Amino acid sequence: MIRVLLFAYIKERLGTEEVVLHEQQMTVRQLRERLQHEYDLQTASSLMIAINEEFATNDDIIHAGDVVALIPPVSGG
Amino acid sequence: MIRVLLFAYIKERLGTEEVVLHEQQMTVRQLRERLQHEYDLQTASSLMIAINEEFATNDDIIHAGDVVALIPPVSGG
Amino acid sequence: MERYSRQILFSPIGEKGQRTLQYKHALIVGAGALGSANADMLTRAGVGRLTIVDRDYVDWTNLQRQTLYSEEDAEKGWPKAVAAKRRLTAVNRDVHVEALVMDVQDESFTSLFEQQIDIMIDGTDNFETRFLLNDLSQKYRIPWIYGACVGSYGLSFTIIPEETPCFRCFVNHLPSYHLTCDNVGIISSVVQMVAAYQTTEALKILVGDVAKIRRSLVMFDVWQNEHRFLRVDKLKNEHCPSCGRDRTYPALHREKAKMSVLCGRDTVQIRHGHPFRITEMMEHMKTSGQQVHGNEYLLMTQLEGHRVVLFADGRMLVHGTKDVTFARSLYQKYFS
Amino acid sequence: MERYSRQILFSPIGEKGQRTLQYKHALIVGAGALGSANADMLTRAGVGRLTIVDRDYVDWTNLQRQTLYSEEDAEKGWPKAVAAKRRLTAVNRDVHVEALVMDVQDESFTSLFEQQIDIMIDGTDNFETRFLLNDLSQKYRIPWIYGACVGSYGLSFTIIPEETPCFRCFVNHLPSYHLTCDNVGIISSVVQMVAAYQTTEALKILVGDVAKIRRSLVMFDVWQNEHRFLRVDKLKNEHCPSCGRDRTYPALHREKAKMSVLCGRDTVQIRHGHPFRITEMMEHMKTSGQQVHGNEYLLMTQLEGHRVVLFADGRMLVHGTKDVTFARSLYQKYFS
Repeated sequence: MIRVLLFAYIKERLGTEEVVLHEQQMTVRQLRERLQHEYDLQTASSLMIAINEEFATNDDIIHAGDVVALIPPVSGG
Repeated sequence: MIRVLLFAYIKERLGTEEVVLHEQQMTVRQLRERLQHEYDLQTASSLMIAINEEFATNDDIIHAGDVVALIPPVSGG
Repeated sequence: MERYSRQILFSPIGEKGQRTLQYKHALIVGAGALGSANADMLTRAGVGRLTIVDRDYVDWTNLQRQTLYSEEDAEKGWPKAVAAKRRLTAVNRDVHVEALVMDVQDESFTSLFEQQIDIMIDGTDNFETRFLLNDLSQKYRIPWIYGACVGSYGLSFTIIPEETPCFRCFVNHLPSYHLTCDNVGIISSVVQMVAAYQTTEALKILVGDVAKIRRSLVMFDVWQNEHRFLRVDKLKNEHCPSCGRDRTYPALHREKAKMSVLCGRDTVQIRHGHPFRITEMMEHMKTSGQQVHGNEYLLMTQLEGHRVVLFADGRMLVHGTKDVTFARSLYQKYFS
Repeated sequence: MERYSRQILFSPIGEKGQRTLQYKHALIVGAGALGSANADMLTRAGVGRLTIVDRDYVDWTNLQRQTLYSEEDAEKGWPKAVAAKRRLTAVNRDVHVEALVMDVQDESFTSLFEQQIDIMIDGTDNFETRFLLNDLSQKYRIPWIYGACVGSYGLSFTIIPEETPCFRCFVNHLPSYHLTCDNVGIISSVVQMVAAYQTTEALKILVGDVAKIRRSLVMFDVWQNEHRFLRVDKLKNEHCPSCGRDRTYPALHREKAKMSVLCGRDTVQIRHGHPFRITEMMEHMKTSGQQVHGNEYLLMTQLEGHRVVLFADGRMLVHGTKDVTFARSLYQKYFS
C-alpha cells in the first residue's frame, strides 16, 4: 500500500486529501502516468514528487509503505 | 533512553541541541526537577513540555524511546 | 469589493466571506511588531472595524520590525496607535480604525468590552497583559490569538473559549524570568511569520470556517529551520481559575499598580491618576526655558538626565532607569 | 546603528553582521506581494543597497496584499518600483534604493549584472522569469531565493550555485498549466510567510551564516495547517543545462517576444522598441480631446473600450484581452 498525499489545488481537483495505491512497488514515472490516465490529472508531468519527505526523480522506486507527496510548483508572487 | 530536544534560549543555555537521559521512565515533574538541579536550568518550572509532539502535564509519564521537547514560553511581540 | 478580488477568488473566503468581514470588529492589543503586522493585513483584508490599543510612542529602534511606522513617526514621537491609524487609513479608507492611547491596565480598557468584539489579536509584549486578555476572553467569550516571539523563535496558539485550553492552562504562573526583544533581540521575519499565523486564524474565525482553525500550538525558529505543531488537548484543565468550572478570573481582580517597570524597557511607568493637560504644560515649560517637544498626545522632556514622557491619559514614563523610588521622586518633585 | 539595536542583540547577526549588511546589495525582482514584503524587511534591516525591478503599476486590487502601497499610489497609478522606493525611503533613508521600471526580458536588465549583486530575491509572478533568474544566478554565481504562493499555499527554496540543485533541477519544463493569484486568489498571510522565509535566508547569506541556510524546500498551506520541509539532494542533476557540467543557460538565449500575454492578467504587453515620450504624448492626446492621465513614467487611456497603458521604457499594455492580434492592431493603429 502506497499513500499519496495531495496539496493545494491537486487536493481540490481530486476532491480528497490522499489517494491509496495498492502496489508493491512502482517508479515515480509510473506514478505520474497513472495520475494522468487514471485520475485525469493533466498536470502530473510537472508535479514535484517526494517520497518520505525527500524529492525523487522519475526513475526512483516507490515501495509499499512509503508516503508520497505531490507538490505542485506555483508561480504567484 | 529519552531524547530531550531543546529550543530557543534553552539550546543556547545548555550549549546543545538535545540532551539524552538514560531512564526507563520518569514523570514530567521529575524531568523538571532534574533540569533545574542537574542542568541548573532555573526556568524549568515555567517551560512547556511536550512528549511525542503533544503537550503533557506534570503527572504524565515519559517512557524510554519518547521524544520530549522543551518549549519556552516567550513574551516578546 | 473590486479591490478584494484576489481574496474573493480564494474559495474559503469568497464573496460571502468578504461581505461577512465588513461587519466584523477586531481588537488589536498592542501596536508594536505583531500588532503592526496584523493590523496591516486585517486592514488590507477589509475587516470592517479595528480597535487598536497601545500605551507607547514610536521610537527609532521600533522601525527595524514595526512595519506600520516610518522615520517621520519616530521623529515626531507619535503615539503608536495614532501613527498606526494614519497609515492604515491611507491603506484602506473603508476600514473604521479606532486608535486608543492607553494602558490596558486602565479601567477604560475593560469598558471596551461593552461592545461587540469578534476577535482579539495579541500584540502585547508581556505575560501580565496576556493573563488579562485571557480572562477577558473567557468572561466575554471572545476568541483570542496568542502570538509571541524573540530572536528568531516564535509561538502562536488560538484560544477559543469553551473549546480549547486557555492561556493559563499553558502557562500557569508568571515566569520568573523570560526573554524579550530587549535582551536577546529579534529579527523582523519571525514577527511576520507569527503575525501570518495570527491573521490566518483570525480570518478563519471571522468568516466562520471553524473546521480549519488550527488546534495545535505552532512553534518555530526561522534561523534554526525548526517548525512544529504540538497537540494541546491534555492541557485543558478543569480546575483552571480562568476557564475551568469554578472561575475567579484572577487577572481581572488584580490591584493595578501605580508604578510599574516596563518589561525589558529600562523604563518606569507612573500613573498620575488624572489626565495631564499636555498642551498647557508644554507651553508653560517652554516659557520657563525648558527644552520640550511633543504633540497633542504626549510631551517629551529631559529631567535630571532622564528622558521623561507625559501622556495626555495621565501616565508618565521615566526612561533609563528601573528604580521606582527614583522615578517617583522625579514625579513628585515636578508634577504631583 | 542605534536603530538596529534589537537586530544587533540577535547574536547570529550582532554588531559585525550589522556592519556587514551595510555593504551588501540585494536585487529584488518584482515588486508585487513578495517583492513588497521582502523589500520592506530588508530595508528595515539596514541592507546597504536595494535594486528593485518591476514592469507594472499599482492597481487597486494590489492593495489587499502588497504592503508597500497605499490608496494614493493606486489613485496616481505610480509604477510599483517608484511607489516602493518612496515608501522605503520614508522608512529608512540610509538604504540606497534604486527603482527600475522595466521588464526583465529587456537587455538593460541583464546589464545590471555587471555590478556586484550579493543576493537575488524572487518577487516574480511567472515561471519564465524564474528560469531567467536561475540562469543568471548560475552564470554570475549569485544565490537566489525562490518564493511563490497562490491561495493559502506557499513554497520557498534557497538556490546556491555550485551547491544546491537549481530551479531547473526542480521544475524542468514550463508547466503547461499553473495557478496564479488571478485564477485562484490569494490571502496576504501566505505572502508574509513566504517572504519571512525568503528574508531570513537572505540575512543568513548576507551575514555569512552559511551553516544555517535551509537546505530543504519548505511547503505549506496556512489555511490547511500543513507545513513540511522536503529534502532536495537527489534532484541535483549533472545534465542540467543551467547548473550541470555542460551548461547552455537556455533562458539567456531565448528570443524575446515582441508581444506577450501577461500571466493570468487578461493583458497583452507589446514592445515598441523605442522609448515612448510620455509627457509629450499626454499633452498631445489631451489637446485632441482624449481622456488621459498619468505621470512621468506612464500614461493611461481608453482605446476602443480597452484600458491602455504606455510606459516611458517603450512598453504598451492592453488590458481586458488575451488576443494578441487585436492588441497588435490597436498598437499599429495608434502608436506605430
